[in-house]
Amino acid sequence: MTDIRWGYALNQWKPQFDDFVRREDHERALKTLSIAGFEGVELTAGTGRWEPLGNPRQLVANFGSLAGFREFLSGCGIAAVPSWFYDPQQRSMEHLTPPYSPLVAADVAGNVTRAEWFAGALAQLGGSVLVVRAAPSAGDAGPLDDAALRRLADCWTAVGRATLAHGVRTALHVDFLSSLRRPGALDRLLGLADPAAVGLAVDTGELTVAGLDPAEVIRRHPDRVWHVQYKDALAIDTDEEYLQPHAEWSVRQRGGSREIPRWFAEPGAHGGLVDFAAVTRALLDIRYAGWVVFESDQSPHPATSALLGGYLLQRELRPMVTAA
Amino acid sequence: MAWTKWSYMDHWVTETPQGPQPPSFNRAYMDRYIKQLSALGFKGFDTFFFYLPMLEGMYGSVKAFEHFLQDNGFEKITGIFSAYPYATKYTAPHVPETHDRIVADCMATVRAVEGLSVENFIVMPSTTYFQVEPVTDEKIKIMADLWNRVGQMTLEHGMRTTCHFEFWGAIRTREQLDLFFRYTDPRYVYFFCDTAQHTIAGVDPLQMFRDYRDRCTGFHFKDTHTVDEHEAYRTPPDPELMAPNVTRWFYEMGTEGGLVDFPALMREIVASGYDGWLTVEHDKAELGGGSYAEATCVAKWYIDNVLAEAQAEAQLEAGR
Amino acid sequence: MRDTLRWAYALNQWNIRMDVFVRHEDQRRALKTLSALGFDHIELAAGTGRWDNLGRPEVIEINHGSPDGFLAFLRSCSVNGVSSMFWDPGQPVEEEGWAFRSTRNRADHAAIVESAKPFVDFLAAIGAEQLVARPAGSAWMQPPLGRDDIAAIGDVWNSVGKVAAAAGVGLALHYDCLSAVHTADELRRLLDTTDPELVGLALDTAELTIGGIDPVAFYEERHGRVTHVHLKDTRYADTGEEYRMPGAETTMLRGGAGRRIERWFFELGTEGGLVDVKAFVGALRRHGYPGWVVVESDHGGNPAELAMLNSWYLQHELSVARP
Amino acid sequence: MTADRLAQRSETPQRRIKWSYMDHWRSNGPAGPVDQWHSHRTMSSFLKQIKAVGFDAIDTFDFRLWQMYGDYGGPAKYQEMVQDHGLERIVNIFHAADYDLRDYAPHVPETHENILEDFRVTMGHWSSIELDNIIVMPATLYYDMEPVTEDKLKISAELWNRVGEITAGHGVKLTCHHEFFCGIQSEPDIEVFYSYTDPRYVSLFVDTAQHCIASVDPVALYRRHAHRVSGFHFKDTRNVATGDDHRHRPDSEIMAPTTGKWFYEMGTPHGLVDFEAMMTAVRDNDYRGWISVEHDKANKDGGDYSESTAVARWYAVNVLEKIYR
Repeated sequence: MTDIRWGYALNQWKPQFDDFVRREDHERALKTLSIAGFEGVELTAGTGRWEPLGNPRQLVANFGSLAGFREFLSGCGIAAVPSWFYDPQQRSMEHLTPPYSPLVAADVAGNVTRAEWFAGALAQLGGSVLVVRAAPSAGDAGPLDDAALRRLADCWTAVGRATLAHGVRTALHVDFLSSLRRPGALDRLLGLADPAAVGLAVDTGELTVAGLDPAEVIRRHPDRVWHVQYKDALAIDTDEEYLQPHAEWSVRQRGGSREIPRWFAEPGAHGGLVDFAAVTRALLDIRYAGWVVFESDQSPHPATSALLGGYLLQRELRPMVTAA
Repeated sequence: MAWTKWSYMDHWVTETPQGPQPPSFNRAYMDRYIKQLSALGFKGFDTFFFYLPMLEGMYGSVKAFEHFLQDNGFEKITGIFSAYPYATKYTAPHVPETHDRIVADCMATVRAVEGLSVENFIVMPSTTYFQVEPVTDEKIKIMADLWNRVGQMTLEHGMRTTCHFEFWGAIRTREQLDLFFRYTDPRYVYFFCDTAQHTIAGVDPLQMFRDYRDRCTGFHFKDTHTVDEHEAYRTPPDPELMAPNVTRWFYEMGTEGGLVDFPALMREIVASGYDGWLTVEHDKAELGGGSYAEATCVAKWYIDNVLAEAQAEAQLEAGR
Repeated sequence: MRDTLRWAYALNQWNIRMDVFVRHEDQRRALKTLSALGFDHIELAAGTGRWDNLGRPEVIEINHGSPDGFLAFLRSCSVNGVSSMFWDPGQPVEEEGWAFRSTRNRADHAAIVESAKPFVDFLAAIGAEQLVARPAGSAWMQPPLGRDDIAAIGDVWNSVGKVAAAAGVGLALHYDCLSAVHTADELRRLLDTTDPELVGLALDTAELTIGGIDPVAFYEERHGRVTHVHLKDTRYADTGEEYRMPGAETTMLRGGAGRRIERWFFELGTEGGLVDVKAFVGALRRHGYPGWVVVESDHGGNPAELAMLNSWYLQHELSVARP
Repeated sequence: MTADRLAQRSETPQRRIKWSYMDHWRSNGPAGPVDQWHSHRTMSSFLKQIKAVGFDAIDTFDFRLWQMYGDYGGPAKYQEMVQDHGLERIVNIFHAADYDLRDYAPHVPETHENILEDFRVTMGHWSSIELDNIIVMPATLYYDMEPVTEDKLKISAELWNRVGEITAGHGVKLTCHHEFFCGIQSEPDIEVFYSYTDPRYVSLFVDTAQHCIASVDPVALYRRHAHRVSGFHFKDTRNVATGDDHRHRPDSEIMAPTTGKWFYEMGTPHGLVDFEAMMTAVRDNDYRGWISVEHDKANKDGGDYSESTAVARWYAVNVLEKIYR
């Protein structure tokens, strides 16, 4: 029997910076997730007063304390915040600190401080994994030679050891624009990093768009898979457009040369490319114990995506896990 | 054990390339809509008589649509809603000359669901108030006679004709309701309790259920923030959408400012031994930027968290 | 180059569902949007019931007291009047006891002429010019047209045309891509069986294009009979038999089956638009087309946005000056 | 719309007032709402709609600079696209800085050098196009400035005088736009603030809704300071701030418990701003130039930017321009 708990990523409700700011919007979203069958909600790091759930200081400013926020969650039927997605390349208005690059040795100290800030809060919210954007986009960082991979490994080892002190594990998240998408790069990075301090967050949608098979990645690193995100993919970056500069805008937001309207959708979406039964079987095979967080990235109708995800969970995936 | 017999009344709007439309837009949207209701744990599905031909078009037959419901965790189609909100020279429940046409229409609807085990044939007993007024005892008697006839016919097909009273209908005050039920035959005409409509009309739905417990065959659980104090119910051309000072009458359970005491109603239902279906209805939930999907989630959350608690308390009290 | 084109906008674009676009303040916002965009006339579309309160003369009367009261309502938003009204006699309505009628069926002709009268009288009362009518029901619902079918259809429209003319209102038959009158020849035969004095053609650029008829060529050929125009774009044409799919209103026009195209009608100048709008409007100007040009895009995402994009196209691509 | 003026390219009769649109915008994309900067297509669709309802130009936020360089080749190139759509130019930019007591607070002298440098750099970036105003919020959030003392108002005024000199060097007026939730929002504080500012370098930008929400009559305020008003935001509101609305932590603009939506387009039945009185005052003071219409967060509570903008333009043409144009 494996112990898998199911969560949902809240970022889906915030398409623009001035959306999803009011308390009643959060309450209705959390109740939607709870009723759809999810017990945890994954937060995404954000900065500034229009990101009330973005970082520990904003949570305290809005709920009085982290315990106050936890009370708010349980009042909506949500048991815990399993994980926090943290991209160091985002500035912090709370600390007046600039973006940090995991490839720059001088940024490691600042990165560790900020990661500990999130990990400490996460522990109090019942969470266990800090999901970190492992590397910058390939179009901006260029190919990763061994020296670069070693710098990445050292950075995340330092961060991982720091968060462990708070009982929180650090898991590397690879998105389809990441330079770690190149053949062998991820395996070499995991090899160089401290296996006790750095794990892997498998995002089925991002890997599929990058032309990788999530089930195969899971089987290749049975003891390093510390977090899983279920997201469907609607297209594959076959022309390697991830290598373009500013691909965050030109490719991810605008869909690249083919103007793909949506790269991602809720698990089980019409036209989805990810085989979630196969991925779930791979998790069962490696006896994965931890959270699986559903997400759809931006959706034209967040509540609908949450319900369709809940449908797949209740009808297919949860029965597979309980039967195992 | 939490109450399982919850059904959903078929109001929904979803985004399509042609703007926000009902899910009957095409088969793919209807499938997705049923999956969303299934994920919330609804077991019954009520729909309008005018959707039956569309369901036939999309699924091949109403029976085939019911199979699709059953493949998705539903038990069956639990109710059909038939109504004449607006009087015309062809159909008006308070005009005897139109009764034959209305009975024939009801017969056609009953035949369209032949072979299924639909329980409730829900009807609006009257048209808009302003087309009936002055509302005399005589007119209430005429309407009662009509629904006795229809009730007898639908019972022969296993369906109970059950009356759902709009706040803008001709039968709305407590006196009118009592008179109507006195004129109707309890074997053929039943009571369908809409919590919001009665509250808007200034009638306590809980008291109505207590007094007509034996004739009650179903509920619409929906909330309202407003009692009609400006006679919206009788202002032409339309009170439901065009009331001068109220832009939205209906809300899902669990919103701030709701007037209906649902926990008390739930305790009363458990104590009374009622074991029929309870139906959630959202009507025009998209007003003011709302969404049917989210409103239904919030309502089902309220059912599974707040009403389940009230139910448990009532069961303890009743020593069950 | 003198240009006498008169431009109106189809209000049905806002009426996307039964229970929307009912409150007067919502309608005023739409009318003000159109006025701000330079349109001072609108086309109405027939409907049914108390919530379709711009769709039935008797319901409009309840809402605004009288035809003049309705005109005052429009003018409060700087819209001066109604150019025309679209009506499909084959669409069952509550006010007619949901009766189903077909223009092919001579037994229905008397009832059809009778059901046209409220519209003719209302249009006359508000000074509108054209009753725009769907000539025949959908092709998928009936066998292909025979010779006497077209004769029957022609007869009933001549009768309606007579009633309309007596009230000073024009009648224009509106081709649509699902109608039994589908091919160019069928359309020609229908025009030939109808009296040019009593019955005109409402040429819809997108509907013709979807049906496989070139709107510019057909206008050049029959410009004398064209008394009304619907100007809108489309990105697709029927592959040949899609209009015969059962339930084509849903399976074809809402992408329920076949190629799963969920939106066929678009605003002017839409990317990948198939209608050569500039050539068509040029032809209208060359022939001194006397009637109304009703701009529309049917149901898309955001009605106001579509109207604004249409207006931009008129101003920039067709050099139509905003007043 | 009459077409018989087809060939007529005549300049419409010289109008004393021109209308600009402050570029808040959203449209529905396949993955949810997007702003006009999402792609060239969404930008073109936005500009077409603004032109179609009859605006003459647009204002924009100066943090869009990086997208202008990234997607269009810089402010001048982006302005060419604006002009290709029939609009005249970019008239004003709004300088939306991240106010913070530690490094960016007009009432905190230690942060002044950082603010001045910020404006030197900003004006340099925008030197490739001609601007009328750079609009600023003159103070931090209210709760960061309180208690609001005369001393703090004086320090703030001196800061903006110096900033005004910098922008004047680029031919651009520095003008203050008083949000109801910023430190300088009450009538007495506004009066004291302007008493310390130099009219040559610091102008007033009247935002009808913000002042109305802060219980300041925008028409009376304008009449008192007409000689140094360099522009307007015409937008409406249906609520006046009560209690701690203006100093709600951590945010008043979106999270005020009393009010979910502060701003509405002009010309709706429940608006509190008397636009006809405002337009009469504009006429009486012989103001000439630009009035900006702003819709901020118009898509809240089921609203929509396209329709709000059309309705506002309708009101401007059919009501306000009858008073003065």
